[in-house]
Amino acid sequence: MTAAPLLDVRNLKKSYSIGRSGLFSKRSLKVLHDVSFSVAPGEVLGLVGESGSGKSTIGRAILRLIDSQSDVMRFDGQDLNSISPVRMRSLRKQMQIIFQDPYASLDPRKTIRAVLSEALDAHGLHKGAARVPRLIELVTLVGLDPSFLDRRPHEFSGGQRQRIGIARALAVEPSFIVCDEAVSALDVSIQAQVLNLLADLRAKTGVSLLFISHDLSVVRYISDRVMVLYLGRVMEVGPADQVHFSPKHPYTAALVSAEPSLHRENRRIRLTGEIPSPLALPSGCIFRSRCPYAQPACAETVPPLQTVGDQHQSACLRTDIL
Amino acid sequence: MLAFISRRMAAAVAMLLVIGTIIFSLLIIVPGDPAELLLSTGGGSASAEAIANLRVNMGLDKPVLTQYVTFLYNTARLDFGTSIVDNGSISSVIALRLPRTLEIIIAGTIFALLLAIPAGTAAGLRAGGKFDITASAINALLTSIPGFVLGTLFIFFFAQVLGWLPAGGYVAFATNPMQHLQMLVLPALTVGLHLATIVFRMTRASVLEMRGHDWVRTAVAKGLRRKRVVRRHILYNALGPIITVVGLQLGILLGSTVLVEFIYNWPGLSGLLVSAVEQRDYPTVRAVILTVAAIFIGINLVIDILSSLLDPRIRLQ
Amino acid sequence: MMSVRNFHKRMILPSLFLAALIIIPFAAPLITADDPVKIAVRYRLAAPDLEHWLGRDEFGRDRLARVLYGGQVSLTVAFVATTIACIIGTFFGLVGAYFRGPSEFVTSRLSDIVLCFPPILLALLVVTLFGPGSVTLVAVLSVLYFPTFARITFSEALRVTSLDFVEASRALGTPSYRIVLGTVLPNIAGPLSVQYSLTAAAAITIESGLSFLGLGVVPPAPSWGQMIRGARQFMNQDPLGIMIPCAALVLTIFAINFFCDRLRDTLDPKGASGSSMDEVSKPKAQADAPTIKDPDVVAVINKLRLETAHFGTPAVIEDVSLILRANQCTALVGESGSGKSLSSLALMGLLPGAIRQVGGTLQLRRKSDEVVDLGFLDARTLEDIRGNDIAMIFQEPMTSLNPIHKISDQMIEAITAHRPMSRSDARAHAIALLKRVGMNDAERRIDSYPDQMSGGMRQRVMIGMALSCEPRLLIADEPTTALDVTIQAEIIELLQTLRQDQGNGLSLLFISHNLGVVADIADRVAVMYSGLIVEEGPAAQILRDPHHPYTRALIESMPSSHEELNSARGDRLPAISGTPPLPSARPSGCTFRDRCPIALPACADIRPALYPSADGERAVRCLRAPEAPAGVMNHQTEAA
Amino acid sequence: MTPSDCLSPTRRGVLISLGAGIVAMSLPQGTLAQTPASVLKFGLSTFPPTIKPFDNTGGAANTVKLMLYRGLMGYDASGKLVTELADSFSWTDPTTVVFKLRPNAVFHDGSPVTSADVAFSLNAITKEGSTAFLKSDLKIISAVEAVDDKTVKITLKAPSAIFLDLLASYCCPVISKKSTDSETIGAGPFTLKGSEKNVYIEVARFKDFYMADQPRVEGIRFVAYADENLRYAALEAGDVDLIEYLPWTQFDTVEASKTLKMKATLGPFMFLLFNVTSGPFANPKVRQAVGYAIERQDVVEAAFAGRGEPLFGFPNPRGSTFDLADPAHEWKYDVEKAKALLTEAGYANGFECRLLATATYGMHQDTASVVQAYLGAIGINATLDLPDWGTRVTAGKEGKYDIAVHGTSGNYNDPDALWSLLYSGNPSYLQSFGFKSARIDGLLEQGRNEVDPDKRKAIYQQLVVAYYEEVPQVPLNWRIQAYAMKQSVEGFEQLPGFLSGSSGYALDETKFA
Repeated sequence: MTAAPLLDVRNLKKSYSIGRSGLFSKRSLKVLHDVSFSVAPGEVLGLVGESGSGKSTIGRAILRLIDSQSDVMRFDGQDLNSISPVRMRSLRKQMQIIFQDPYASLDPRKTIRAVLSEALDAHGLHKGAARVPRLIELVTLVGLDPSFLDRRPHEFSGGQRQRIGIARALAVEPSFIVCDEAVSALDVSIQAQVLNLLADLRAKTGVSLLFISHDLSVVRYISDRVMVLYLGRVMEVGPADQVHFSPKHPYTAALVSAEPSLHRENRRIRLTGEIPSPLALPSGCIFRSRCPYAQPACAETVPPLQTVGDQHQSACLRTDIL
Repeated sequence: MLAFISRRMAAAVAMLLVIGTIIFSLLIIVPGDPAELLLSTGGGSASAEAIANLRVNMGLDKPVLTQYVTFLYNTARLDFGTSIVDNGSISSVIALRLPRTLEIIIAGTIFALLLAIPAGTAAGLRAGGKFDITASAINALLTSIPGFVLGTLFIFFFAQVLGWLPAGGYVAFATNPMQHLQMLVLPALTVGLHLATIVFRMTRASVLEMRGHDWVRTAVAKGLRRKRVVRRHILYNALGPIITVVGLQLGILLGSTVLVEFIYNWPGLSGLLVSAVEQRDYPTVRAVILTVAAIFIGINLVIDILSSLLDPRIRLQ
Repeated sequence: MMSVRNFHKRMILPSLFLAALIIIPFAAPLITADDPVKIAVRYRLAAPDLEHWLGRDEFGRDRLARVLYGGQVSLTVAFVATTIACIIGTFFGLVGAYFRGPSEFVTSRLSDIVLCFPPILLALLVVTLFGPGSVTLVAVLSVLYFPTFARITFSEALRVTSLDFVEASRALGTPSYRIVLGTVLPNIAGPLSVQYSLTAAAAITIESGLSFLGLGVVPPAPSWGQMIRGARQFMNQDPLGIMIPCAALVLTIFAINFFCDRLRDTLDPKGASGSSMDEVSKPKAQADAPTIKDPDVVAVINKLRLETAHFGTPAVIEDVSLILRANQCTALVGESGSGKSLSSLALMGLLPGAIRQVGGTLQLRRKSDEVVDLGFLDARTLEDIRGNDIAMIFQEPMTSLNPIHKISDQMIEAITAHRPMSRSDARAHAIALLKRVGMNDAERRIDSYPDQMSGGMRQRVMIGMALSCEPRLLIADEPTTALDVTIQAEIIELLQTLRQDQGNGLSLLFISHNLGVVADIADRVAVMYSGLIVEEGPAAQILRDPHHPYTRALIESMPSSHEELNSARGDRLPAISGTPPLPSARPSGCTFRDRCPIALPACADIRPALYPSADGERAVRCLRAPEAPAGVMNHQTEAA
Repeated sequence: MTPSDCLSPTRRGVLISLGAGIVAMSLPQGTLAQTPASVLKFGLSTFPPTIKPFDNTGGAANTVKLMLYRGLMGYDASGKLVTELADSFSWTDPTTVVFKLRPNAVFHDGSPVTSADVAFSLNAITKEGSTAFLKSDLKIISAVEAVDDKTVKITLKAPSAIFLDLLASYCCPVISKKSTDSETIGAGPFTLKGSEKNVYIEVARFKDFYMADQPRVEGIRFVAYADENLRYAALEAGDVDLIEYLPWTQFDTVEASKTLKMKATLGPFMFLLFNVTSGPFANPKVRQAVGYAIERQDVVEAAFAGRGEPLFGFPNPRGSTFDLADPAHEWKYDVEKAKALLTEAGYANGFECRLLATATYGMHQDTASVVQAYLGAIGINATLDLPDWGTRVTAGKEGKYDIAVHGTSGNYNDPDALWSLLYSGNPSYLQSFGFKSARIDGLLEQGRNEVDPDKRKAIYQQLVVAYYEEVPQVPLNWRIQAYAMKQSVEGFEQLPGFLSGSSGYALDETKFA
């Protein structure tokens, strides 16, 4: 990465207070522990992890849809930690999100025209006569027919809805989109179509993506770099193919090996035990309770991200294994 | 659980304080002078001097702030004081009356539950079927008959035309159990029928909802007998919402038995409040409202505890 | 989702009814020329005549006029009060839910306090305070009812606010007030309007109740409650007097309730006249079906055809035939809506009531080796078979277990349903089962509730429960779809092991959309597309060398099939265009031809049969497959 | 017992076992036994707020008080003044009266009724801080002397024509000097047996009552039925034997009934009050106009189901010794005259005003409805104000109205009974707000202190004229007050006229057939 990063996040933390245990004391649940990463202009960063890993939380924290704490959070040179609400609102033009559930992400009561117009209205774009051509352009861009504009979401299939969601995100011509499990709910044949669409858009508009998914193959295919999360911590980050084909972290290796595949002969790395409760995380390396390679030392220190290759980092003490 | 209960108790006390204050202030601005009223019951008139003397006897000559502080202080000691009209102990009157109102409500509730839960379950299980359509239609009609209309009609038919039951009134159970129960029938029925319509709706909806859950399919797939599926996996799960609704209704009923008590001349708590308001018996009004509010809050607490006992998801939180 | 047409149809009657009852009072001047307050004491309690259709009341006023104008008053008071309550309550609820924090506190505490005052008592106090009259009534009723609106709005808005589309609006930078008014509000309009009607009905009741007590509308203005109060004295002499306002009151409240019920049913798909539990559609009996001869075969689905219960609708399953053998895992693969789950539910006798079996047979070899045709069994016998001879695991482990019963209870009831044994024996058996499905510390965890377990653990419980009576056939309907990959791998592995361990030769019917998973577990694969099996055969052959273009496309679409491709390098996935057709929009001929890259004109004319391969091991439903007999092709080509 | 009475418990039993079931089934049938037949069940219109002997807290309270307490004087069933605790009395001069007490009169605690008790009681009424109803009236007493144990001499400050009537009042009983604030000891025909606030009061026969053959029932159970329809329903259903304030709408039914009967009298009367401090009603002509504007028969018809008589002028009570009829000074229904008077007063086009009544009492509300209609006919647009009784009283006292409907009765059948309604020295919500007439006040004083019947009649004849000319109130109608009872109840009589409220005296002789 030569250019200055479009998005730079250092030590992102997030915790929820979950009720009270006594009359006064509050308990809190940490879902993100010091996550740091950056996204270059035009880059696709894949974010992989199982449920509870905090990947969606990262996406929403960056978009400031939820509160979070971080040492640095800069987007396009602007400090998101100190930005005024007014500036943030206009900055939203540059950062967008595509959701997982194509059914929940569209207001069932609004026509596609209204959905897309809302995006344009929010930033005063393409007013008056310029509006209709822009709407047509948007639906065409995502491979839909302009005649669909006056229909409501329930008239569309899941794949079509996801395209509408993409069109909404693209309406404001953002430079960065969070794709939060954007293809997970789709059937395989539709998923491929949408992935191709995203790939095309990326080529055409140079938009950066934070691509969140639990599906490693999808992430590998779409991303430049992949970041692997486990219980709110970064386990490994590196170029997509490298992370996928020669993972340096036992967790990544286990994930990849667990993935069902038609062609690869799977030699599954067995994980022991269950995912620990976020309320009672193991000391040291949080993966050690399930790690087949865990040593007593793993319990003592939280392994830092260490460089293990070109742009490739892994948070594992046992660099000797993989 | 203990922490939860103590927190709720603290909130309840705070709420009762607010409610007490609201009532106190309301009563100050309500027109009408208890002393004058008492001495002009039935259309007579009393001398200004007599009225003034009575006001002193009632303690109404003291400054409002003093009255308020006394009220708070006494209430905090759970001492409701005495009625300014007849100097009777308010606590004992409430202790006498409350069980009667509760009696109607409980008898009505038992009636409602016995009638509405089986009917609602049957209707929910066969939603859209003949029974459901008939029962729902009858239910909708019954819901639409206000309690006072129903009560009026009941008295007309059962007491005046048929002479089966007393038109109203009250005899203590200890004095004459049979007569007591006879007098209980119509008020309880009036309260119960209305509650039954609500419980029926809730049961039906709840059963309908529970019926669609995956675990019901699991239970059927396990090869359980239909009865067991209905009882253990539909009705038992549906109980939570039903209890919540019944509990909420019990609280509301506590106050809205006014019309029923009025129509049947049943000397319950509402009647006490109505006459206390009429007589501007401030301490009694405050005491009754605080009691009702406290019970309402108490019922809510009990419901929450009950629901958590029924549903481990709430308990485990 | 309810169609628009259906919505209208269901709402027509209640809407007309309600509209009539609301309009009639306000059309009073057109109906009667009489003045509702004009006293003519000389004619008091006069019987109905031509001029005064309903007679006269105790002041000699025309009853028709009074009941009509009284309706105006009652309705106006009720609706104005409800509207005010609705506006105030909705405001508080929206603000509380959207902005949370202190506004949430204010909203909820305010509602709590008002709700603590019993409604009629509060009304009584306020009426005493301000004196009776319509304005007081409206004020009282508004105060009484706004907390309910606040609560409903609050909880509904909270629900809606957490939905993705509201998040999307926020992400777009739409100002808060526009989100609240333009997005949140319309989406809670359903429950609100139901509450509105309910409240209006309640308000009419309370209004009349208060008027009945003399605390409501001030005479001589008529109101129904007041008419009842007046007529009550003459109930004996003149029952008509009390019947009229009572009827008007009851009818109006009924109309509102009726409307409200329908509205709720219409807005809430669950409440709609949906299938009832007892309407589980029965398997169909087919007298002349051949019975299973092969002792290895556990179950046979033969030419199954399912339709929705509506007359004249297309088949959701057109033709599915499957032979399930002992010690074999058959995978049924397809995208959503292809009909794979329905096929398996049919085998359990669990088809939803809205679906009917119109053709084909379902046969099963019980543990006793008796072969039964499900269509000939009564409900009781089906209950005996379920969980005993066939067991099933579902997709969503989070919802498939009853959250309010302990695992132990749910397992024990499954065991004792088919095996007479004591509770403690059943419990011991359940613990053994849990251990067998790989649950550590089973003795302790058997007494936990489902919510205390992770998804993987619950799925293990489900599997343990399914195996509790050692069924011949285990149906696993997308058992790993909801699970994380690592857990998925464990569950698949577990199923593999169990299948080998089971003494009586378990047959596994594995339903999945994920070909990767299928490759891991299945011996045979059947691929479904739009209600038809399009390809069937040994898993290894089909996944390595698919003959049907759809099977091929499925495999090709998976990114995992293309480990060399990366979008960063501008690569595209070989995707197929279009979407699977709905049953009502299947193309003629081959149902896949619209999306098929190798379709011929002939594909539009003929719906191919499942052509078996020469060795009989596999079959495919495609004119262009190697299995397709040349004759068919030629014949059709000529015809075209 | 009538056949239906015998039948009903069984039929009720059937329904019980059908309806409330379970508990009822397990009870022995014997518990069905009713209260002994010789206990009279009396349906009261309201529960006595208090039964303090000297306070006036309404008709129901007064009836109950008459059961427990008696004074020196009383009335018989025909309304004639008779001695109660007094055996005899004699006026030694116009301001001195000497009472001999009955030798056998004893209080409920067994102690004899003595002169000291009489002095104690009269003093309790007139003492400082007393809330007694008759406090101001009895200020006329200058001294009470106990001549001996059974002889009392009362000296008055001035002659009084109505002093004995005052002593016969239910608010002037003789109570034992041992009485305390919490316990009052009376000498009435019954003793208090039990009570529950707002529900019932039960009294039992006092065996040492000075009239040996009275009372004739073992006890009386007073049950309050605030709702008049329910009160009647209770009588019809046999729950009670006797009710007060039979609703007017049920008169016909009772008259036609074979099982029920009633005793009625033209007692209380309805009238209109005015706020004369400002506005149109400050002008007597306008008040006069109102007097002419109302068709009183319609009030009788609509508010009292025809059970009453129009009242056109001074409300001289039935049973009064004077005939004060004076057709020249009465308001007949005459719209033209009413309009003319309005025009004369400068209100030819009418005006707006507030008509105060109360929703608590149906007759007030109904009367107001009719009055409102007739006022409308002469251009006075009255808006009804129907607060609850408490607010009504305050509004009346504070003059928050233009016209007000009211109805009441006096305490004895003498024109002087109107004192509290007309005498401006003691303003209350019963009087037109701000009304003050030296002429009327003077005539009232004269009448009260004049003992010569002829002179008194002349004075009251002048009062009739003054009443018509100054219009302190506009009378509307006499209303019939009725007690209804089972046929089996004998000996009960309604006392005539203003004494209707003292009908409790007649319970002494009430018995079951």
